[in-house]
Amino acid sequence: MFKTYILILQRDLTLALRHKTEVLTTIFFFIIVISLFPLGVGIDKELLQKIAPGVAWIAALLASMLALERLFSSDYEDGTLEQMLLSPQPLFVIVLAKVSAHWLLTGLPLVLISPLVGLQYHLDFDRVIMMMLALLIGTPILSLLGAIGAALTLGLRGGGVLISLLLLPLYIPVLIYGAGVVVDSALFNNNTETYLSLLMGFLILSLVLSPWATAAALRIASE
Amino acid sequence: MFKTYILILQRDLTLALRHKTEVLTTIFFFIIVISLFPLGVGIDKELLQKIAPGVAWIAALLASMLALERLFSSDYEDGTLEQMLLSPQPLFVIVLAKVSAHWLLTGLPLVLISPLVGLQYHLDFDRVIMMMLALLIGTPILSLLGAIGAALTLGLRGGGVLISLLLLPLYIPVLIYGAGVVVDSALFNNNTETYLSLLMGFLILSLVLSPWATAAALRIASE
Amino acid sequence: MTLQAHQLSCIQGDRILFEELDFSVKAGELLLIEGQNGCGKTTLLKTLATIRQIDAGKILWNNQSITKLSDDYRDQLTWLGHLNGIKLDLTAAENLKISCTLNGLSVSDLAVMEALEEMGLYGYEDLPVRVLSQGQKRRTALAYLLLSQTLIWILDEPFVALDVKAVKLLQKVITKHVEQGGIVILTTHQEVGLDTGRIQRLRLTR
Amino acid sequence: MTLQAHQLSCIQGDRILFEELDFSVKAGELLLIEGQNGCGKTTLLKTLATIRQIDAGKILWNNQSITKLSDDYRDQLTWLGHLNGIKLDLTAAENLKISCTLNGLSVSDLAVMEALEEMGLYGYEDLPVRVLSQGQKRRTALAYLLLSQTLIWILDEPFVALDVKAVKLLQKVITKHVEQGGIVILTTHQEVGLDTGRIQRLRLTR
Amino acid sequence: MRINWFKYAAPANFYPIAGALAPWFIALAGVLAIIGLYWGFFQTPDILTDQKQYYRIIFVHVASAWMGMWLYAMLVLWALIGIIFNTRLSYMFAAAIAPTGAMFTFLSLWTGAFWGEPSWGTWWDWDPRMTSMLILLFLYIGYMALQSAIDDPRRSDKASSVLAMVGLVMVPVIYWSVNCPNPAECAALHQSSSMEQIDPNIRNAMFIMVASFWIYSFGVIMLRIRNIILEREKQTRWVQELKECQ
Ligand code: HEM
Ligand SMILES: Nc1ncnc2c1ncn2[C@@H]1O[C@H](COP(=O)(O)OP(=O)(O)OP(=O)(O)O)[C@@H](O)[C@H]1O
Ligand SMILES: Nc1ncnc2c1ncn2[C@@H]1O[C@H](COP(=O)(O)OP(=O)(O)OP(=O)(O)O)[C@@H](O)[C@H]1O
Ligand SMILES: [Mg+2]
Ligand SMILES: [Mg+2]
Repeated sequence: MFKTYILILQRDLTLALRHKTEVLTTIFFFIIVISLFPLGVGIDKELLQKIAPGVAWIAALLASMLALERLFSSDYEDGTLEQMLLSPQPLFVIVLAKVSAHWLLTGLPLVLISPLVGLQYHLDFDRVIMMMLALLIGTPILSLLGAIGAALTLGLRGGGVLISLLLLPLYIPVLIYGAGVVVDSALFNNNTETYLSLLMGFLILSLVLSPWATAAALRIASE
Repeated sequence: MFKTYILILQRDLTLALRHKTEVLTTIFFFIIVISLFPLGVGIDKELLQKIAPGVAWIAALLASMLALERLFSSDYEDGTLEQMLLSPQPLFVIVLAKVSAHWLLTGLPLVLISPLVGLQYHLDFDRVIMMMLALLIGTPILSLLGAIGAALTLGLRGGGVLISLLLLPLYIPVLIYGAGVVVDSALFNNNTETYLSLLMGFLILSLVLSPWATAAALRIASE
Repeated sequence: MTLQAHQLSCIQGDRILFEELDFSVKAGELLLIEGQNGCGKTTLLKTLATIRQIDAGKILWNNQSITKLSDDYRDQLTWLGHLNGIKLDLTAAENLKISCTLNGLSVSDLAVMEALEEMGLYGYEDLPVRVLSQGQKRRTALAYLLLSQTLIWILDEPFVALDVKAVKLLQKVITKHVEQGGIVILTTHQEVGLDTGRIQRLRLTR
Repeated sequence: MTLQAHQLSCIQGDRILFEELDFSVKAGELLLIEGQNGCGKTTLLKTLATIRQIDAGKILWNNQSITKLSDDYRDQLTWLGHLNGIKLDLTAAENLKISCTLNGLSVSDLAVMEALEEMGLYGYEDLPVRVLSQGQKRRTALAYLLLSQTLIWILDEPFVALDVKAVKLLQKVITKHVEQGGIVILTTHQEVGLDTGRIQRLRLTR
Repeated sequence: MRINWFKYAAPANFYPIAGALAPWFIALAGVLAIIGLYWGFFQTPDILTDQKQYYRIIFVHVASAWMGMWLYAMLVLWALIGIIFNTRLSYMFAAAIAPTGAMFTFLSLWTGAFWGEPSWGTWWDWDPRMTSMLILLFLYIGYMALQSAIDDPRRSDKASSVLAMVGLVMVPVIYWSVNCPNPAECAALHQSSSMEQIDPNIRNAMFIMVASFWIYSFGVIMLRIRNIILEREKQTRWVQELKECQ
């Protein structure tokens, strides 16, 4: 079981690294969305500080979602998904491996690049740290929930936009608390711990439930 | 030539309407992205008014871009693109027809739905009208420029993300002037006409150049 | 060791492809499914491979329903459809290795290389499958059959895109599997001389 | 009316597929390209159809380079590759209609229906092609040949996925085109008896 | 007398029953709506003078908001039953509820906006209650979009039910996060429904409206299920023998 996990993880990472652009483009998408805002909204320093956490989270959310579309669909199109479904390995392990790969390729880079937001939006050091922490806990949730959406829309025309329709409402709690951490840390309310433990709770919830739901959705999609 | 234009336009519209969801999802994507911002950024009325034009444009930009990915790729995958390239019809007409269909299916609905932004972000009537006007001129530019990006990234893995990387910088002028119109109309600077005629200029420029560039990119991609 | 279909029907959309089909294949037998384009061969194979749901009737493996057996039945299966089930961006060797591990086989790199060589892919193992020719892609997918240790092979038009030499080779592989007590269920439109005595032919008619 | 190749070479990656190939096909001739999997048949056809660039050498149509002729040459072509070139979400009839108009043919709905019926798709014209079987999809793509009015047909393994009846039909269509003075260039791995006298065989060897 | 309920779970048996009941339901709903609206508009006191007469939107507004939420619960329930017992009719129920639920949710937002305009001076605000209602609308739309994007009814039933299941887990989380963007403050500041303090006269009118909406929903859902049944079972013999199909 663990061997399968490693195998699939390795496979997906190899595939992604064979096309390095794919990893880089997620990062650049994030950077570009973040850089566009001041152009559309104006460069008032206070305004930027206020909207920074929200913008960062929405950019992260969209970036993570964009890469989701290919999570299963490339396997579906070339028939490897059929093979996985027929393999004697438990499906949720395969799902978990694919989700892990997705997070390593999109979530983690976003966490690492996020200090840039701090620079562009005049955030201080503490808030940047908080934002990184929140993203570190929050982005895996995005990947986990996202996998359900990707599996449900598998093979449907216009899947890309449909995914976002299904997922964005589900992402709301992560968005609210993820952005809340950063705002709160600026107000010195010291509720940051509450926020972070809430996010942690979501993470555990989705870690437990999402692979099963995704596996079920995959079986349904391939029938 | 005109017959080909109508044929392809009709074909793409038929294809889209066979899956009505696809059209609707673009609209809902726009609405959801717009509705997410206040959740992440805060619900202060003045703040919302300030960021409204920027948010609307960025949402429009992303919505239009998401649908772009399938503009040529579905034709590429099933081999119909090869057939179009070999057909005796001029390629730029085919491109123009496909772009028109894309705009009718994504751009136009966004224009029509945009008053909702006004409601949600407390904009007054004049600014809503300005926003609609700006979107009406601006969204075709997004489709036209987008086609170049879609053609260039054809058949590349991770095309979706790559497109955004190529396109977002090109979209910047549209974003700046598009959002500028609305902001300006609020300040009673009366530069709105300048902004609108600038957008108009872009539109004509891209209408003239983009089909050719796209056609060239398609030839390259298919070789 | 018998795979049986009892009163099996398949419906696609509002078209009944076949109704009340009965057959049984025992270990050491080959079932060749024949019929015109669109008569439901692929649909039947997918149903047998549990990729598609059963519309009506039953499929039994050793007298137990395959829907109940579920994973226990799937473990015995090797499926090869119209799609090759390989990743275009990986090399032939990587693809084969992954198929094996997914199916719980531990194979050495040497065994993988040998299988590919036998399939005539010597010198092509380290190219991404994307650049290979149509026939070479098919060969990559088929190479797994050389290593597979399952009992039931379900193959949908396996000879498509293969050249004469490869067709012969595949015939040999299939014959050997049947003679060693395996079960092979396949469709094809080409006349292939499978020189094993135990061929059952099933003709689907509309 | 001659299509000629002069010292044509094709290189894929760092592999030379063939070098200094010479052949010429006249109106009313059929060129059958043979060779093992991966010897470069598809690559050669794509080069002839201008889908791929020429690596070295020349291709001449009536003694003029096809790269120069460009659209004038393309107007004479009908290409059918591994991909069927049809939209899965449209019906067979819609697909055929679009192919015709794209190629500048005005056809009546009746002609479209007749072509589909001849291809054995009667009763399937109004289903989205997605749900059709592999062979029926191929037939949809091939139906265009019945209406096409171009001189040069370039067909990459046209017989794949077809059943015996459809193969016979296609043979007839091809033979007729050749006998009416057309040019057909095709590849196939199946033994197909094309009973026209003017077959040229070109064997690509590695 | 014992009724064999499972007999009515077969579409062929349910179809005529639904057809017989639906008109009665809709007629009854109409009558109740007229009574409720008459009572609400003309028999209630003009107590909330600062809000002038606008408050009477409440009879539609609150009733439809409740319906939106209740119907989502019903939808999830039927999806759950469908997944557990694999009965086709339950999936059809879920599918038939969605448009009505979405309609009521939209109606509550719409009437709310019309209420907000004169009394708050704004069509829309980001009040948690409104926001969560908007998100509920998105959930309905997501459910319907997924359902209509899948052509094969078997797949679309199951896939959308999985989505409803996910919704079952996520809706409380979303609802809570929207209502308590700041978890620490939320614990102290508990918002409660104001229904208890309301004038009994107003409350009764509202209850009649709620009853009318419920009955209307039943009627419309039955009609919609009939359509779904016809659509899906059109190749079966019993449908082809139906009077209305000949
Ligand atoms: C855009 C405008 C509005 C929207 C979207 C909206 C939305 C809602 C929703 C979703 C509910 C149901 C919540 C629940 O029962 O817990 C509700 C209930 C209610 N709304 Fe509104 N509303 C709007 C404007 C107003 C206005 C202007 C008033 C009156 C001043 C109002 C008064 C009420 C009352 C009294 C209830 C019953 C709530 C209760 O049970 O406590 N609403 N509204
Ligand atoms: N929704 C639908 N409505 C009507 N007919 C359908 C529908 N879906 C599939 N079909 C029909 O079901 C059949 C599926 O056949 P299948 O793919 O199993 O054929 P096959 O025997 O494998 O043919 P081939 O030899 O061409 O591969 C086709 O005839 C197709 O037209
Ligand atoms: N980048 C590359 N590096 C090395 N070899 C390559 C590269 N790209 C393609 N090839 C080789 O070029 C050949 C392409 O062959 P092509 O597709 O024309 O074969 P074919 O004759 O049509 O074969 P088939 O009968 O299998 O369809 C293959 O042998 C492939 O391995
Ligand atoms: Mg088949
Ligand atoms: Mg080939």
